[in-house]
Amino acid sequence: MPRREPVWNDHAARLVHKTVRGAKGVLTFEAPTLAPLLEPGQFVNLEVPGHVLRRPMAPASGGGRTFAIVMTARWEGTRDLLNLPLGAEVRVLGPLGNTFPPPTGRAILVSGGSGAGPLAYLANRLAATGREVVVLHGARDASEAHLIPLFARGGARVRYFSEDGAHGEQGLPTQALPELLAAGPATVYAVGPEGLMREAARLAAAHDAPCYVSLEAHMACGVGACLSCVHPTTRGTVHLCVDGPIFNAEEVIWGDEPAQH
Amino acid sequence: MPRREPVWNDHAARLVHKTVRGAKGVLTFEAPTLAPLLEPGQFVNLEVPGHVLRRPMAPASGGGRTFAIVMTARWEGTRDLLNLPLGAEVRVLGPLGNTFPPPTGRAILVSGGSGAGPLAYLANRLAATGREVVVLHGARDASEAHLIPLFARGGARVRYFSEDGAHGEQGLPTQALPELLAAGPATVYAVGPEGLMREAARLAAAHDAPCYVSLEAHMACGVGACLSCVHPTTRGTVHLCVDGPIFNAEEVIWGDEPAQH
Amino acid sequence: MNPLSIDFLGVTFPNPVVTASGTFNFGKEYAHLYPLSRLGAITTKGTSPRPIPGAPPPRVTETPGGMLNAIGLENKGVERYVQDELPWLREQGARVIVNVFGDTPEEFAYVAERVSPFAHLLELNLSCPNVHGAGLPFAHDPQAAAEVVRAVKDATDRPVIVKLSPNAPILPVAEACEAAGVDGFSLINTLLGMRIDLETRRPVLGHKTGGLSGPAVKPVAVRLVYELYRHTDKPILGMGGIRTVEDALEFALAGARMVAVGTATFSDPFAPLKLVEGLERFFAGRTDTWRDWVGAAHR
Amino acid sequence: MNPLSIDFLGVTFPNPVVTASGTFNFGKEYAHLYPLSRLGAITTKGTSPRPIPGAPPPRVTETPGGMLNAIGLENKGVERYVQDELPWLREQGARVIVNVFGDTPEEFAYVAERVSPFAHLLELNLSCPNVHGAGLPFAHDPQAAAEVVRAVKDATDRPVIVKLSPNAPILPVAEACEAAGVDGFSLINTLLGMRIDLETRRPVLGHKTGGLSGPAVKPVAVRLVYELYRHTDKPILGMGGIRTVEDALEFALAGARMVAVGTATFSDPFAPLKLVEGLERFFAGRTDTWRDWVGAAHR
Ligand SMILES: Cc1cc2nc3c(=O)[nH]c(=O)nc-3n(C[C@H](O)[C@H](O)[C@H](O)COP(=O)(O)OP(=O)(O)OC[C@H]3O[C@@H](n4cnc5c(N)ncnc54)[C@H](O)[C@@H]3O)c2cc1C
Ligand SMILES: Cc1cc2nc3c(=O)[nH]c(=O)nc-3n(C[C@H](O)[C@H](O)[C@H](O)COP(=O)(O)OP(=O)(O)OC[C@H]3O[C@@H](n4cnc5c(N)ncnc54)[C@H](O)[C@@H]3O)c2cc1C
Ligand SMILES: Cc1cc2nc3c(=O)[nH]c(=O)nc-3n(C[C@H](O)[C@H](O)[C@H](O)COP(=O)(O)O)c2cc1C
Ligand SMILES: Cc1cc2nc3c(=O)[nH]c(=O)nc-3n(C[C@H](O)[C@H](O)[C@H](O)COP(=O)(O)O)c2cc1C
Ligand code: FES
Ligand code: FES
Repeated sequence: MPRREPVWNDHAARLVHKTVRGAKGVLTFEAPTLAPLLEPGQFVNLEVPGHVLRRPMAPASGGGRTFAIVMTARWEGTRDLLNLPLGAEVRVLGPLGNTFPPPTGRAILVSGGSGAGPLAYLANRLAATGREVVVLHGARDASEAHLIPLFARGGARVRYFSEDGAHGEQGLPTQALPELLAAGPATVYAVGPEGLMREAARLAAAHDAPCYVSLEAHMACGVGACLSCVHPTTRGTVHLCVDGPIFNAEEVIWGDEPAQH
Repeated sequence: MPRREPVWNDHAARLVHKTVRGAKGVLTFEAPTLAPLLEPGQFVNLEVPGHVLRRPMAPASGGGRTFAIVMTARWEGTRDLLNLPLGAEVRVLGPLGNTFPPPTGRAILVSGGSGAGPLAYLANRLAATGREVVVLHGARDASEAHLIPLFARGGARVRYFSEDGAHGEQGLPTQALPELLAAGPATVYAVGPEGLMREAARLAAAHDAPCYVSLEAHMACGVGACLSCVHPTTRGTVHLCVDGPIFNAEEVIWGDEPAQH
Repeated sequence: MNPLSIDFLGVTFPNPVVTASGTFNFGKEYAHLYPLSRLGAITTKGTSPRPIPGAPPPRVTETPGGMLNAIGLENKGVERYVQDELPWLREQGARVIVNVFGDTPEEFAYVAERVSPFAHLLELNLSCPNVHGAGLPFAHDPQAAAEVVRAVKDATDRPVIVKLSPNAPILPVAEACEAAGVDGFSLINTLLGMRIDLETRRPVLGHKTGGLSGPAVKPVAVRLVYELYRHTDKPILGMGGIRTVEDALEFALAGARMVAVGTATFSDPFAPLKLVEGLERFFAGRTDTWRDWVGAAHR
Repeated sequence: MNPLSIDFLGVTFPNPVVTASGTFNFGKEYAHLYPLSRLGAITTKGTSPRPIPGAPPPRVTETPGGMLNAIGLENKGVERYVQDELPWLREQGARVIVNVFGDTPEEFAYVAERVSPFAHLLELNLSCPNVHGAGLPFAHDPQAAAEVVRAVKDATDRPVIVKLSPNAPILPVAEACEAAGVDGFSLINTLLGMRIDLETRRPVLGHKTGGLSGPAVKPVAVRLVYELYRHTDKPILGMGGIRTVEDALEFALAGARMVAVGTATFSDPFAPLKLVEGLERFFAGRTDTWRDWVGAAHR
């Protein structure tokens, strides 16, 4: 995926809506100068008041006056972000990074955890253009029902999976892939925990289907200046914030694989 | 003034009202467990969200469900305090420190800057018990009109002074002292910049009138544990948070006087 | 079985949470809030043979995420404390770590001897100036530090820990103290810093420089605890910016067997108690114990 | 008269605000936001003779009031930079401080010579390990530091400043460098720290330890600038947690002739520009100048 020329800026955003369920939630920001520019797969670097570093998040919607993010609170920064009061104003760097390439054939989206954000955006964008889109979203339990409205916006067909069977089908979203891939040409987009992305990539490769994934790294600048967000690939070490975060799964070197030089 | 037994605790308080004029303001907190305990002259140690240390402030009212503070924003902590949104909840240590002793004769209160807080409280308390109270409040210019409602609550006679004459009489509040002191037995209470307190103390001494002042020091704990808030007095070094902040002016050693050992 | 119980140099503490020296005085100020025996131990304010008036004010000021202090070792001298404060503190059922300092190894030894009857452990503050050694702190001179340890070990039968300063390389000092027979370590003391007042154009603190403490120094402290743990088998009391259960566990992983809460007590006087309660809740639902976390980042 | 104009080693800078090495790369990433010539100068990312791949990820993490980084000196090697980046940066009208490092004094000298045509000043990063000296950083060994300075001074006609590390006593290093002919100093580089992940139970950073920067370290930096100013007549470029006009003035009072903005650029990419604009507004209404504040806490 080619680098984009820098078009990002630091935009004002105001928290106008939020749904919180325990440590998870969806936050919607009004950001009239930024939201129209955001493409699926790109990310923003969000100011969290009181924190020195911003937090990278991949929008779950955009194009209009607002963008949403699907988030999981991990440590203090994301906890404070989830606790942000309605009406709070923050600065947001964006749009950052590259976008998902268009699909060949049907689009199969494999989503786990906060991968739901960028994939919901992609699903709705593709479905709006009349593409055939299937979303396979996996969760551990029933705690992610708050995501349903996100996916429901477009016309994508969405199948939910949960490990305990409490929400949708029982099992992992990747289990539905072989059948779908066998049914004809398709492009796989997988975003979620590394295990999920690797398994989706493996199955896609077995069916000669292209597979795109979104990688994560700890980031400081988000724009290529600090050299913190490295990841090994078959074409050498890349900086995720400008060379990614979206990669063709073929070129990704995963956690326990030896890096190539 | 004798030390008090520790009765302080860490109380919840909610900002329910504020008047801000530039860098100055009056903040009113609802604190039903703390406010009833506060006596004029005492102080509280206020949490400022995002700050490691609390900030000592001497209430301008108390006794009921709320207490007010008159404040001036200096650096970041007080700036953030003044910017606290209505409804914010903070923790407040109190009541801390000693109180103003009762007056002999009339009470003459000489106030400058944020000395207005504790002296407004004292004025209203004394006036309510039928004491004759005169308040002399000094400001640089007209920027302190927001204090009028504070003093107006009780029945004290209040005279405003400003250096430029824009608010009340022109000049310093201490200029009215000699005449008032000559008129009969009185007790002087002076709280404000050191120069003001020293001048009030000098004039009171010249008329054999007792004079009480409130001293300030940088504080960490506010309760006697950190030994940070020292001040020299004729009876040795004291810790303002537990030995004060109210002192008989006679025993205070001021800034450029040699400390006694 | 109490999952927080921890043995430290032969003393069994009900939990690993200690107050840091100088931030809790001798405990009296906080005793009406909660029983001092609820904490693992109280470390008392640094004590010297004779009273010391301390530094000129201002003595504290805030910095981003931390604070500076230059109290100048103010204390009333050991006699007052063995009369009034230490017996009282023991009566509360508290476990007591007495923080000791002096101008010379002999002064350290003198104070150590006087306070030993009341102390579960002695903590030697080596950040004070060595008056016979060019005025540099003992913590900057491994040989001087070792002399202090030898003198104190001869004067007491209590376990002795040395408090290390982050302003000088810690390993040479730690090694010299081990060779001299020290029983354990605590760290970190404060990092030297300064704040300048834009109005007066002078350093804010009366002493000009002061010691930085609070959350800001936590990563420096964790790094030093981690580094020390790799070089010694002696137990470590860790501190520097600890307030939450997460903070305490991070120090445990790095190698701290016990942890002290200092500056956080100024943010919230209940901080040490809340940390005990928080750790109790954390381990209530688990099968492992505090002990299992100690040094786990090295395994 | 521009009240922010400042002479530093014979170069006149329109204002004292510089970007800190490693936080602004070679400027290209930010050039579409504001003209780089608006800043006093750009300090470029540390450059070595050959490309260095750097440390394993994660390379950054946040801490209270600060951040840790262990980039591991990743850079593309001096050839790439003299081809692409440095000429471009000069074309922008920016003043350029090139941050240089190497494994040996010779490597420092080689890079210094290659970049000199593009540099207004050279800044030597002595926090990198001295491969012929037990792997300790040059900044921990005054003699090794002095050798680097001598080698570089022979290889360039540009003014040379040495960047001091807060992890070792600075005065011996500063003295040795002065004797070796250094022209000025910058400080502070980052303080060594660590954060441990409670889930993995391992240090967060791939390199385990990292360098602490940001507001948390400001008091340590101010103290070291103040201390160095009392011991040298050479000009000082101060840094460590600077973001606001107040921060910059505090460093000026301590003795910094120029100031660098590092971590604040991650909080806000406009931070360096905003500082220039803030200082312009501050001095617009005054009769004194930035120059009058430099070292004023000592007068
Ligand atoms: C391109 C991209 C898109 C992302 N999109 C989303 C999203 O839509 N929803 C969502 O919930 N999360 C998303 N993440 C992950 C999210 O950024 C981290 O969970 C978050 O930064 C952790 O912050 P913290 O304060 O909880 O953790 P802390 O560990 O306290 O954060 C400290 C530092 O570490 C960094 N960090 C820690 N963990 C991660 C991580 N897993 N990935 C990146 N940086 C990390 C933080 O940015 C911060 O700089 C995305 C990450 C990237 C790189
Ligand atoms: C007993 C007492 C009562 C007070 N009552 C009031 C009041 O009613 N209204 C009011 O506006 N101010 C009052 N003050 C002063 C007020 O506490 C300081 O202005 C405030 O702490 C400064 O905080 P800052 O964040 O602006 O300054 P900073 O300098 O950023 O604060 C840093 C540290 O220095 C301490 N500090 C700085 N200046 C002072 C100072 N002048 N006095 C004490 N500590 C200081 C702060 O507490 C803090 O710990 C009182 C002080 C004391 C001791
Ligand atoms: C006000 C204050 C006074 C202190 N006095 C002492 C002391 O007397 N002896 C000592 O060894 N350490 C002293 N310290 C250092 C603390 O015990 C502790 O090592 C340091 O503050 C780091 O922990 P913290 O970040 O939790 O505060 C003092 C610290 C503060 C803030
Ligand atoms: C991500 C990052 C990379 C850095 N890289 C370098 C470097 O290559 N060379 C160097 O001398 N200093 C480097 N530094 C140190 C900074 O230049 C600066 O000295 C330090 O961060 C303190 O300033 P600050 O608190 O404003 O960031 C780096 C700092 C950070 C945060
Ligand atoms: S986050 Fe700074 S280079 Fe990618
Ligand atoms: S403020 Fe701590 S002793 Fe007074």
